[in-house]
Amino acid sequence: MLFKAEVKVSLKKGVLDPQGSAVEGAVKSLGYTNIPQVRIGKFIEVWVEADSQEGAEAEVKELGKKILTNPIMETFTFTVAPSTDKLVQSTGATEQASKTGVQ
Amino acid sequence: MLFKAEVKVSLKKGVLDPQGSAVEGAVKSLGYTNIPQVRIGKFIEVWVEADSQEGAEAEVKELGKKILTNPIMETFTFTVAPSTDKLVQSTGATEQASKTGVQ
Amino acid sequence: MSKFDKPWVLVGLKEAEYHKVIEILGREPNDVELQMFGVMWSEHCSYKHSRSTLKKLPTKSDRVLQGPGENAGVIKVLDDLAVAFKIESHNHPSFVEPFQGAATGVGGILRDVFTMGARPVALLDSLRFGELSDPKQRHLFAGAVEGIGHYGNCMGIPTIGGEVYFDDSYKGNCLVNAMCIGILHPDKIRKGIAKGAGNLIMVVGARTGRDGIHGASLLASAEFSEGAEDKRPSVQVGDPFMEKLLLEACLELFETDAVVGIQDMGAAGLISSSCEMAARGDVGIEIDVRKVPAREEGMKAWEFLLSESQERMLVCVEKGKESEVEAIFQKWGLLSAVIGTVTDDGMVRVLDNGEVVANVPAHALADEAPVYYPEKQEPAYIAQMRTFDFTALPQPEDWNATLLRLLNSPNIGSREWIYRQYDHMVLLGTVVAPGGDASVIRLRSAAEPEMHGVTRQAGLAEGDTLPARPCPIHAPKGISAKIDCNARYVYLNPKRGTAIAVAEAARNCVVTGATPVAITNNCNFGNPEKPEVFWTFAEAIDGMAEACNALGTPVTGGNVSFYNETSGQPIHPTPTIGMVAVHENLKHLMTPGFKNPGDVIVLLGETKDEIGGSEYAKVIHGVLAGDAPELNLEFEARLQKAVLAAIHEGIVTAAHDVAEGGIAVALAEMAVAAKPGARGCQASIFVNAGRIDGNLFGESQSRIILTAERDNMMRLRSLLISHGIPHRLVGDVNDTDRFQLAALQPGVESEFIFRRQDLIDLPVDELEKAHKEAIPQWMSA
Amino acid sequence: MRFGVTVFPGTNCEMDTYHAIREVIGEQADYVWHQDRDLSGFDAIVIAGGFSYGDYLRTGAIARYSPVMESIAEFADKGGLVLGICNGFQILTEAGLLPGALQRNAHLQFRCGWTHLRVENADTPFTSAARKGQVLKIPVNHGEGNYFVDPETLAELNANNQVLFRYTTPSGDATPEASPNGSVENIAGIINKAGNVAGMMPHPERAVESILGSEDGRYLFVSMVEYLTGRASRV
Ligand SMILES: Nc1ncnc2c1ncn2[C@@H]1O[C@H](COP(=O)(O)OP(=O)(O)O)[C@@H](O)[C@H]1O
Ligand SMILES: [Mg+2]
Repeated sequence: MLFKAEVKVSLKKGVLDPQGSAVEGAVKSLGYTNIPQVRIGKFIEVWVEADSQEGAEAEVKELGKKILTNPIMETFTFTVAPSTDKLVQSTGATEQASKTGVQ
Repeated sequence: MLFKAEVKVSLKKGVLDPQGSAVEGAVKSLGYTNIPQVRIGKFIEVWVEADSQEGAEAEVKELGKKILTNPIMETFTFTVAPSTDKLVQSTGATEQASKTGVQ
Repeated sequence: MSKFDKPWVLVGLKEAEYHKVIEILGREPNDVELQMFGVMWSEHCSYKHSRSTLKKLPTKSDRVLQGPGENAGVIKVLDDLAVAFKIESHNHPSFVEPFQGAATGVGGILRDVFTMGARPVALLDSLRFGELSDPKQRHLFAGAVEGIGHYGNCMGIPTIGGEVYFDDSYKGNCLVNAMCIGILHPDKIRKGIAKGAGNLIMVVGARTGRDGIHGASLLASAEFSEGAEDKRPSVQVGDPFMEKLLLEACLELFETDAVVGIQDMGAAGLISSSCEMAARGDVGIEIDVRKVPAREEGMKAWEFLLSESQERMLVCVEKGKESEVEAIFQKWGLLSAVIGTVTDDGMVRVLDNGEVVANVPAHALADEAPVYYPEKQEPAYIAQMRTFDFTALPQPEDWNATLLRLLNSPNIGSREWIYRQYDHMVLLGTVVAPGGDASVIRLRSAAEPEMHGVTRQAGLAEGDTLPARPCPIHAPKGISAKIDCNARYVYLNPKRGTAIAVAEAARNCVVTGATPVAITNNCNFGNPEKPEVFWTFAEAIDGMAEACNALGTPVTGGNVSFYNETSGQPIHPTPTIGMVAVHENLKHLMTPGFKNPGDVIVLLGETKDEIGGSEYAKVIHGVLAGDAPELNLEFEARLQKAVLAAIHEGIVTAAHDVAEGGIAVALAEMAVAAKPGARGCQASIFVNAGRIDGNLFGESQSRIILTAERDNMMRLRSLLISHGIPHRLVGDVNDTDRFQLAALQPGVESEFIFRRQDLIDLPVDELEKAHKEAIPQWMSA
Repeated sequence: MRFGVTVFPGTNCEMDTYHAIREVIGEQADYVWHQDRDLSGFDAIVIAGGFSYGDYLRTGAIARYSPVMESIAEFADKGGLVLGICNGFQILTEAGLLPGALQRNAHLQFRCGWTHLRVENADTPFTSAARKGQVLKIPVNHGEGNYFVDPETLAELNANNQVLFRYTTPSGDATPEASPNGSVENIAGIINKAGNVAGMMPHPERAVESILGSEDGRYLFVSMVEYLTGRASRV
């Protein structure tokens, strides 16, 4: 069964966010004085083939910790739901590497 | 009243996502062969001072179109909820940044 | 095709062109075939408006191994070392999305060069935007620079130089041109050719999606108009990581004998590469689009043919060697797929899952597009501009302030804001970094094949002896390169202005000590169907041809970008020149900064009161009018020879050409770039005739400033005299950290009495600040 | 001495590093492919700069899972010298072989240009040829070199003398303006507690010949050679 996970990655509190500050500055200079803060993180959509919702969740959690985020600066939350999306192929780079088995 | 908006920015359909593809390849080669696709976007948290939920929503929508996304390549969705977050001051990183030079 | 009244309109063809297609085929084309003709006969692919004019350009010399017609030109540097180079525009995509547009522009030109079998070793960029006071222009400029950096940096190819101008004529149509230089062995040039019936056609690299469909036919071959939104294809996203893998895989592939020919898939993707390869080899090609690795589902046959997905190559492979190819691409984590074969019937036959969907003669697509000889008409503005009365302009009251304003102009000031975002050092070749005139890279293939050789070699084999330690490298040879075009001159006088662009690009290389050998060019113009635009184009090509003949720098290739207009307003005609010059001996590297206090400053060439088209007229008086400065090509050639001789004799300590801002700015730049301890000068400019401002800030051509140690002055002077170069001692370098400039004018009483007028006296620090802030003052806001 | 120079998909400074070691320093060098596991025969490993896996997701995040990185971790564990340059530094932090992380430059721009580095600890296998307090001229080239570490670890780094280099003015002052990227306390390079794994954002291999603008990068490689030969002779 296909599931889609939405992983929201944000910078930990206390980690500077220059990109967020820059956007904040830009927003203010456009006259939006009521925007006290902007923080920018990543929004990662991951499609997972799994037997169950729980299985998919466990997998996404593992991925989130292992590769999608760097625990030194980032935290993440995620949601998982069944999906009927039609998927596109990746661009091709390193596709074959997987076949030759990088572990 | 303080609201917090979570803006999820993704690449439009059909727009190539080299980052997502590379992560997809990497995830597969780590043995997660059940991950058919990964797409990477932005997760933007915006705090808004507004009189009402509707006011905050209207503002975030405008910001999303005007500055938070590149409408040629990206789309976004968002949620807005009242917030009791204590905000930190902007870092001022960009101000300093322009001064920082390489000698 | 009876579905539509005017089927040709759908693919951007003219009615007469459609009839020509019918004549060639002997029948009406089907949908897919019509698409193929539409794109291959577009201006971008067929050069139908420019082809006849471009024939005038000189293309041959002893050094030229490959002239126009291939993916890049190639010149010989040493018996075992050649240089491939080419320039490309990505103007319209960059206006739509500056970051991705510029990035994919770089990706495209890199592929053009490595498809020749060369390892790219340098990039240059040429940029044009509207004035920086406009936020939209800042956005375009910042995005384009970031995109170029993104691609080049990731690829590990240094961006060693470029040029940028800001002028309102580009505010609705920016220009982003990128040039690439690669090195290869002269005997190992690869070509975009298919040969040998039965050989295989393979696609390698990225998967094919719907990106950029119709980019060539619609975007690059039609003017921008408001509300053209729906015509826009989805933005092409560059993947420099993929291209880096593709580069390494291709170079590794070239070490085998599996490759018959190779061509990158740029504009009009699969269709243009396959029909061009077939046409060059006088063969046919049969391909099945379903065998092309697809990124999206449900793609139609014509979408495969026209897709401009980046980072792909089409390769003609010796039959039976496909597994060799696969193995190499697999090693680099890339896809490769056999999609067809070479045939002997001269037809491009396209199958969709075995079923023929198009069957067209390759030559018809590649070579038989109509050739137009458009009408020409001198635009009325030209004569009008020449009548401008410069005597009505006031002379500056505050000369210090005037110089500072010029140095602070984004068209003159430091470009560090740009090149500090570019990796300009990787590959350890950059021996003159951006910031001066032309940049210089050293070439070391002959002595050290493992370094800049075409492929990476394994480490030392056992038993190899190590070089003695320490091992300082004195690389003997180098390449100097510069992109240049002052489009204001071209606007005022297309022919002379273009000749100046060639001369100035050459001059910039000469002052580093390099001998100019060849150019590539990127003609950026408006709509060629307008007689006024076409006239400027034809004049520009005449001027280019004259200058290239005079300076001995043939044209090895280039690119034409027409339809650079918004709402009917063409840009200033901008024939960008990419010059390549050879350093015979890097011992004689020259840079513009003052070196030693006490050195004398010598001005070569003649200074006239020429304000027309100058940065001074524009920045200080808000005037663009008059005529381009005069240019005597015979003298220019002589001047360049003399300067090279002087540099090679080792009697020059600094060299800089006089360009925008005139002598005053040129000297100021030399002071700003000076070594510590030599940051000052005292100079007097002899004003023979005309206005002082015209002499100080005017942009008379064929002038170079040299410095020399006092003891070498007589040797330098006699060398200049023997070359017939008029020159003057104008002052000397000192350590006062002050920049002092005076004018010497014949007195009213007698022409033998000179009056000295002290005009400029500023701390060099202040000059430096104005110069340094020229671009950042706008960009950090 | 035999140096291994790693090559990941997207690495682009391996040829320069190879050149610096072999042609300038005069030691042996070999490329090590990301899928290789065998590091026997190498005296030191240099993780060369570039954009491994395009720097996608986070710099170094994907490369750290390559087979060669497992071997490098073992190699380091046994005391082998490992130097990560630029992307190499990023990979080492992602792999947890060095503390902290490299964030996007504070000004959000890529930066290529000369920087000056003050040697903070000259008592390491990577800096022994230099003097403490000496200022080296070595260029940077990165978009994400803004070193971040939590305050406790930072205090530890300082207490253990694990900061190798700070960005300074040419005269050795660690002013904010001297930093090209906004790193915490101007940190340009660090070393692990054991003293055999170092990472730095600046590129010493780009500063090994005067014609390129500086020879100060040699200090790194020469120090490593001295350390290795010294040890070899002791054995
Ligand atoms: N767009 C750019 N990208 C990289 N380098 C640039 C760019 N524009 C200018 N430069 C560099 O800045 C220096 C000055 O350029 P320019 O003002 O065009 O020189 P000149 O006036 O001698 O033709 C040169 O070294 C040039 O290569
Ligand atoms: Mg110049």
